[in-house]
Amino acid sequence: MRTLSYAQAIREAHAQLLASDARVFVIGQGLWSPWYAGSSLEDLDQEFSCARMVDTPVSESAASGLALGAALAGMRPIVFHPRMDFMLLALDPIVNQAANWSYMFAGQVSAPLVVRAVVNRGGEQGAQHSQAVHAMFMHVPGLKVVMPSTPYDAKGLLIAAIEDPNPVLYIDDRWLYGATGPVPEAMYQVPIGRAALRRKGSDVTLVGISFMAAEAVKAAETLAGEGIDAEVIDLRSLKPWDQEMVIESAQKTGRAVVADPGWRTAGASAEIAAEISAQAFRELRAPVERVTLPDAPAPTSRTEERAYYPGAADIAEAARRTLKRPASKEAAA
Amino acid sequence: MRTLSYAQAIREAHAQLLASDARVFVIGQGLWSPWYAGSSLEDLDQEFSCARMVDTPVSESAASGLALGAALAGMRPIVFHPRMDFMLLALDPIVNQAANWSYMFAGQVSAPLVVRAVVNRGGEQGAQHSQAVHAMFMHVPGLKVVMPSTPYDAKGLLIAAIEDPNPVLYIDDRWLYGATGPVPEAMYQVPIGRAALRRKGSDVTLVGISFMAAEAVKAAETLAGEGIDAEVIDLRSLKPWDQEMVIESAQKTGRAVVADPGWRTAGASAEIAAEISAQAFRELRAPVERVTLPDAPAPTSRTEERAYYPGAADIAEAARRTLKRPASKEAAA
Amino acid sequence: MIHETYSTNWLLARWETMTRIRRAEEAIAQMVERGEARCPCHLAIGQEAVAAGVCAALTRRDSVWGGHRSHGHYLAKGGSLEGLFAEILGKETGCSGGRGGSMHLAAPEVGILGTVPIVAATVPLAAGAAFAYRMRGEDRVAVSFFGDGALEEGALHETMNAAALYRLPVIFICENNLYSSHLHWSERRVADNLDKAGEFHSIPGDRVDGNDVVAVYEAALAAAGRARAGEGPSLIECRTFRWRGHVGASYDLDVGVKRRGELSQWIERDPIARVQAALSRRFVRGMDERRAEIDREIQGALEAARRAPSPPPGRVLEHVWQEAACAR
Amino acid sequence: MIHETYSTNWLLARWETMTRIRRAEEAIAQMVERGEARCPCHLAIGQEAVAAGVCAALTRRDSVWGGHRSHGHYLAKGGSLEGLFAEILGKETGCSGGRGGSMHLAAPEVGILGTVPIVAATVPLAAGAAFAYRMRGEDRVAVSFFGDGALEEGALHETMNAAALYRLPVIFICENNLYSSHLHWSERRVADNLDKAGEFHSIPGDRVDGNDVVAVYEAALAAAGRARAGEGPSLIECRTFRWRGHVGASYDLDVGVKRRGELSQWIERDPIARVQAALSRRFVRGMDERRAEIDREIQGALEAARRAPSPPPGRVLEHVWQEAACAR
Ligand SMILES: Cc1ncc(C[n+]2csc(CCOP(=O)(O)OP(=O)(O)O)c2C)c(N)n1
Ligand SMILES: Cc1ncc(C[n+]2csc(CCOP(=O)(O)OP(=O)(O)O)c2C)c(N)n1
Ligand SMILES: [Mg+2]
Ligand SMILES: [Mg+2]
Repeated sequence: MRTLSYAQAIREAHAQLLASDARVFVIGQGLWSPWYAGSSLEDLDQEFSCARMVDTPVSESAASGLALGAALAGMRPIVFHPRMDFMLLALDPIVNQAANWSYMFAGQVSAPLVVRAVVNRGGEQGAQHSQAVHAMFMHVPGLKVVMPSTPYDAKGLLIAAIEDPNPVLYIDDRWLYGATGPVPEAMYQVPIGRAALRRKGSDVTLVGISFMAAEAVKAAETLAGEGIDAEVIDLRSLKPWDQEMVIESAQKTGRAVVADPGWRTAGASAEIAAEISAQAFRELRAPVERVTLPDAPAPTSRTEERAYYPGAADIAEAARRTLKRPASKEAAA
Repeated sequence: MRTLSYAQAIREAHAQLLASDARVFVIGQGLWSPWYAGSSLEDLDQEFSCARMVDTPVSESAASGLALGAALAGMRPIVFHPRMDFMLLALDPIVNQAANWSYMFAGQVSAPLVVRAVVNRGGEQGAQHSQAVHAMFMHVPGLKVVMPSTPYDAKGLLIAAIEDPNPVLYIDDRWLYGATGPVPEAMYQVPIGRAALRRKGSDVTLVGISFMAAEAVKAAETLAGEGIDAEVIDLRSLKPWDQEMVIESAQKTGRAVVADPGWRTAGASAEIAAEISAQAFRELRAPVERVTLPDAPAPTSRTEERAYYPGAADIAEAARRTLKRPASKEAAA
Repeated sequence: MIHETYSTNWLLARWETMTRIRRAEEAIAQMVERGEARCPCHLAIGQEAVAAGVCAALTRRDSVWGGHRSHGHYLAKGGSLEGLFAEILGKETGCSGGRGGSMHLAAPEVGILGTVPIVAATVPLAAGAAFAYRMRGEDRVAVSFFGDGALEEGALHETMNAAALYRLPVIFICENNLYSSHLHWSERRVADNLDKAGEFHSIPGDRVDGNDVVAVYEAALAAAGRARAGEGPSLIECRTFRWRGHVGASYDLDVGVKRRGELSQWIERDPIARVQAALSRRFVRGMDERRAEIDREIQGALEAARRAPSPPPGRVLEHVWQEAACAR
Repeated sequence: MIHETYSTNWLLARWETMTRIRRAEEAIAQMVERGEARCPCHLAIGQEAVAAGVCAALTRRDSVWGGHRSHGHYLAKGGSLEGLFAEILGKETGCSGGRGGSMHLAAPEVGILGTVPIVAATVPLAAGAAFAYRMRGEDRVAVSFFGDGALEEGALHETMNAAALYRLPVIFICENNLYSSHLHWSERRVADNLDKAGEFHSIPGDRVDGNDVVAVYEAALAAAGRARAGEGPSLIECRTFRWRGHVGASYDLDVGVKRRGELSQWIERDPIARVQAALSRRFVRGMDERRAEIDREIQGALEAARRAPSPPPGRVLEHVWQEAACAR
C-alpha cells in the first residue's frame, strides 16, 4: 500500500470528498495559507476553487454558524479552525446549536456538520495557541468527537465524519503531520466509535488518545525491552468511545494507563479511568494511571515546554507503576 | 442564627460586598429585572445605583471582557450570566483570557474576576436554557469553580470568590433559591477548595455537587430508614476540590456514589470517581457509582423532564447498589 | 398606509394571517394564565404585520429563521396551528415532537428549519442556508428575523460582514419593538438608528412602519428581489411594539417596566385594525364571520392538541444522535 | 506631513522612539532567521509611527492594550528593551517572566497589563480598564490597538456599543495595514471604510496617514482630550503597511501573498525617513551618532538578554493561581 503522511492523508480525504460530493465545502480561517493548515489543505483552493474552499474573515462564530446553517439546508460543510483556542469563540454555534439541533426538533432536521479543529502545540506559542480542549466537547451530548493518530485513520475518520448525519468534531494534531503510514487510495471510512488495537499484550493496557496514542506505541516498545508486554489501544473516537474494547482489555491485563494530550482534571482521561475502574473493578490489580498535561496553561520557553509535555517515557513509567516495577533510571534522575 | 433563603443569602453577600468594597460592582444581562436573577439581586440597583449594578446590552462576550479588563485594572467585578447557556458566548474572555492571565505574565498581573452563572433548569425551557456545564470549566487551569448548595455557603463562597485574587466561577442553581438555612449576618468566607461534611456515616460515601448535594442529604435520610448509614459530603468547590475529605471518607466507608447535576460523560463525576477509584483502590469494596444527567440535552415536556432529572431516589438506589442491597420497590416499579 | 393598489383579496389574506396569529397568541396567553402552558411563551401580539408582511413576499421554498418570539413567523410561513399548540403543551404531536415548547419551533415542510431562543443564534444559520442556496444555484431566499436586542450580539455583525462579502440571498429583518426584555433601547445604545446596522458592510438598510403590513411587504419584496437577482443581503428595520410583556401573558406593567404611555399609543396603531379599516372603506363584508371562522379553526386545533398524548418518558434519549440524515 | 509647529526636540523624540522600534525589530528578525528566537514573532516594521504617535499623546498612567504584533506598542509606551528581548528568547528576565514570548508582553509599571494574540481579545479589556478609570474618577485613558482583521470579530462591535453607551475613556486605534495574515482587505469585506466602524454607535471616527507620526499624534491627542473630558470613545483608523510577512522575518513574497508592488510603494513612505527628512531640513546634526547610540542600547539589551537564565523547568506549575493579588 502507498505510504502517506498524516497531513497528506487529511488532504487526500478533503480532495476526494470535494471531488465526489458536490455538497461538501470547506469554510474557515486560513485555508489559503500555509501558516494555518500546514500541508493538510495545500492547493485545494486551486484544485476546487475558492468558492468551495472559503477562507473567511476572522469571524469564528459567524463562520461556524454559516457552516451549520448550510448543513441544515442540506450541504456537508467542514468548518475549519486552525487552532482549537480560536474555536472557543464559536461555542454557541457548536455547543448550543449544532449539538442540540436534532434533539430539539425531535429528529426532524439533521445537522451534518464537520467541525475541524487543529491542535497546534509547542513552538513556544504559549497558552492561547496550544490548547487541546477535546474534553469540553466530549462532555456535550449530540456531538461526536474523533481524534485520529495515524494517516490511515486521519483519512478514514474525516470521510466517516462527513458521512455521519450528526455534528462531528474532528481534531488533528500538528505534531502528527509528519507521521507516515499506509493509506489506501480509494475512499474508505473508519467507523466512529471504534478504537484500534495497536499492539496485543497481556501485562498492562495502554489507552492513548491522538498524539499520545502514538507515544503509547513507543512506550510499549520500551516496555517490551524490559519484559513488560503492553497492550496498546488507540481510542480514535472520544465520543462515543469504545468502552467494549477498552474494558475487555483492562479486564484481561488487570492494569491500565490512560494517556491523554489534554489537561488532567475533568479531562478525557478521567472519564476513561472512571469507567475502567468501575467496569473492571474485580479484575484491576492496580489503580488506573493517568498520563496527561499538568493542570497548567502552556508555557512558552523551551525549558518549560519540555517539562510541560509528557511523552512515551511518562507512559512507560506509569505502566511500570501499575506493575510495581522500579522506576527507570532516566525517570529517577 | 437567622434563617435566610439561598436567594436571600446571595443577595446579602452582594449587598455587603457592594457596601464594604468600592471596587466591587456587578455587570451583566438582566440585573434590573425579576426574570433573570430571581430575588437574588432584588433592588440592589436602587440600593447601590445603576452605576454599580450595570445591566448590559445582550453582549455576553463584551460584558465579560469589560469585567475582566476592570479586574486587571484593580476592580473586583462580578459578571453575571443569568443562564450558563448564555455564558458559552463568552468563552474567550473567561477561558482564553481570565484563566490564563496570571500564568502568561508570570504572576505580574492579577485577574480577580468573579463570573457568576446561574443554572436555570426545568420549567419546560429545554436544551438551550437548562445547561449545567460546570465540568467544562473544572477542566480549565487557572479558574476556580464553586457551586454552593446551602444559603450559608452561597453567601460565604461569594465573599470568598471576591476576596480571591484569581478568576472564580460561581455557579448557583435556581432550584435551590427557595432552600432555607442559617446565615450569619456578618460577612464571612467559606474557604474555596474545602468540602462540607453534611452527615457522618460509615456504610457509603455520598459526594454531592450543588443541587445534588441537597438531594444526597435527602437520600441519606431515606437510607437511614433502611439501616444504611451514609456519609454525605457536599463538594461546594469543584476546582480545586477537596480530595482529602472525599478520599478519606471513601477509604473509610469503602463505597462511594458521586451525584452531579451535569451530564455523565467527561463530567465532574468522572473526575471524582476516577480519583476515588485510584486513591481508595485498596479500600473500595464496590465500584464507584455515578448519578448524573443522562447524555442528552434537556427536553421540554413535563413527562420527559421527569424522566430526565435524577434526584434523591436515584442517589439512594445507587447507594444500595454499592451495598448490593435489593432495589427499592419504587425503583423496581 | 394601506395602498390602494392592493386588491381586496390580497388585503384579506394579510388580515387573515395577522388575525390568525393574534387569536392564536391570545389563546396561548390564556393557556399561560391558566397554567396550562408551562413552557416560557414570548408573545408578539401587536407585531403581527412584520411576520405577515415579510412572509407574503416569500415562496414556500424560501426559509425563515427566528428566535424566542416566533409564533408569528411560524404561522405566517404556513406552520400548522395544531403543531404549534401541541408543541406549547409539550405533546408528542407538537411541531417539534414536544421537545421544544414555544421557544423551539420547526416546520421543515414550509421552510422553518428551527427557531431557537439564544439571542441572534439563527442569524448566521440563515446566512448559511443562503450560502447553500447560492452554492447550489437555487432561486431561494433566507430570512432572518431578530429583535433590536440581537444587534447587540457580535455574531450578528460578523454575519453581516460575511453576507455582504458573499452577496448572500439573505434578508435581515430587525423587529425593533424598542425593548429587549426589560430594557428600553435608550438603556442599551446611544443612537436610534438600527436601519444603519449594515451600513459598515454596505448593506442597504430600510426603515419601515412595522405596523403597516403593506410597507413591510413592499420592503421585503424589494429585498427579496435584490437577493434573487444576486445583489446580496438587505436589512429592514420594522418599528413596532409588543403589547404583552417580555415573557408570559401579562403586560409588563407588573414588573416595573415603565411603558404604560407608550403601550396605549401603540395599541392605537394596531396593525390589524389598520387593514380592517381599509377593508371597511372598501365595504368588504362578512368580517365577523371570517373572524369566527378563524376562531373555530383555532379552537379545533387547540382541542386536538389537548387530546394528543404526551411524549412517553422512555424515549427521552431518542434523537440525541441520528442514524441517518433527514432527506432535505 | 511634518508640521512646522512641532519643535525639533519633539520630532527627535518621535524619531528616536520609531528608530528604537525599527532597530529592535530588525534585531528580532535576525534572531528569527538565525533560529535564536523560536517563538512566533510578528513584526511591525513600517508601522512604527502608529505606536509612536499614539503613545506620545498618553501619560504613563494611561494604559495601552495590544495583540500579537505589539513590540512597537510595548516599546513606545516605555517597556524595557532587555525585557522584550529576554521574553522573546524565553528567559526568566523577560517582561513576562519567559512565559509569553513575543505574543504576550507585559509592563505593568508603564501601563501595559498584557498583550495577547487572540485577535480582538484585548479590545473589551481596554474598555474594561476605561470602565474602571471612569468609575474611580481617575483622569486616565485606555488605548486599544488592533488590526484591520480584528474588526471582523463580533466582540469588537459589542465593545464599541458598550464604550459608547458608558462614554468610556477608551481610544480604538485600528492599525489598518490592509492585510489580515495572507488576506487583503478586499478578500474580507466589501468596503474600505474602517474609519466608519463606530458610526453605528455614534463613535467619532478619524482616518489618518498611519505613516505620518504627527498626524497620528494629533488624532490621538484629540481623542484623548475627548476621553478625558468625559466625551467617550473615539476610533482612529491609521492606514499603514507592514513590510515584513505576517509572521517571522521574511517579506511574505515567499508564501504566495501577492503584494510586491504595494510593498515597494509603502517602503517609499517610510515613516522614519519622513521625520528624518524634516529634521534634516532643519539642519539637525548628529543623526548618525544618535542611531549608533540606539544600536548600542539595543546591542547591550540583547546581550544581557542572552546572558540571562532560562526559567528552571521545575517551576512550570507556578502562577497558575495567585496567592495574593498584585498591588495595582
Ligand atoms: C445569548 C442570550 N443572551 C440572553 C438571552 C436572554 N434573552 C432572551 S430574550 C432577550 C431579549 C431580546 O430582545 P430582542 O432581541 O429585542 O427581542 P424581543 O424580545 O424584543 O422580541 C434576552 C436578553 C438569551 N436568550 N440569549
Ligand atoms: C481569534 C483568533 N482567530 C484567528 C487568529 C489567527 N490570526 C493571528 S493574527 C491574524 C490576522 C490579524 O490581522 P489584523 O487584525 O489585521 O492584524 P495584523 O496581523 O495585520 O497586524 C489572525 C487571523 C487568532 N490569533 N485569533
Ligand atoms: Mg426587542
Ligand atoms: Mg492587518
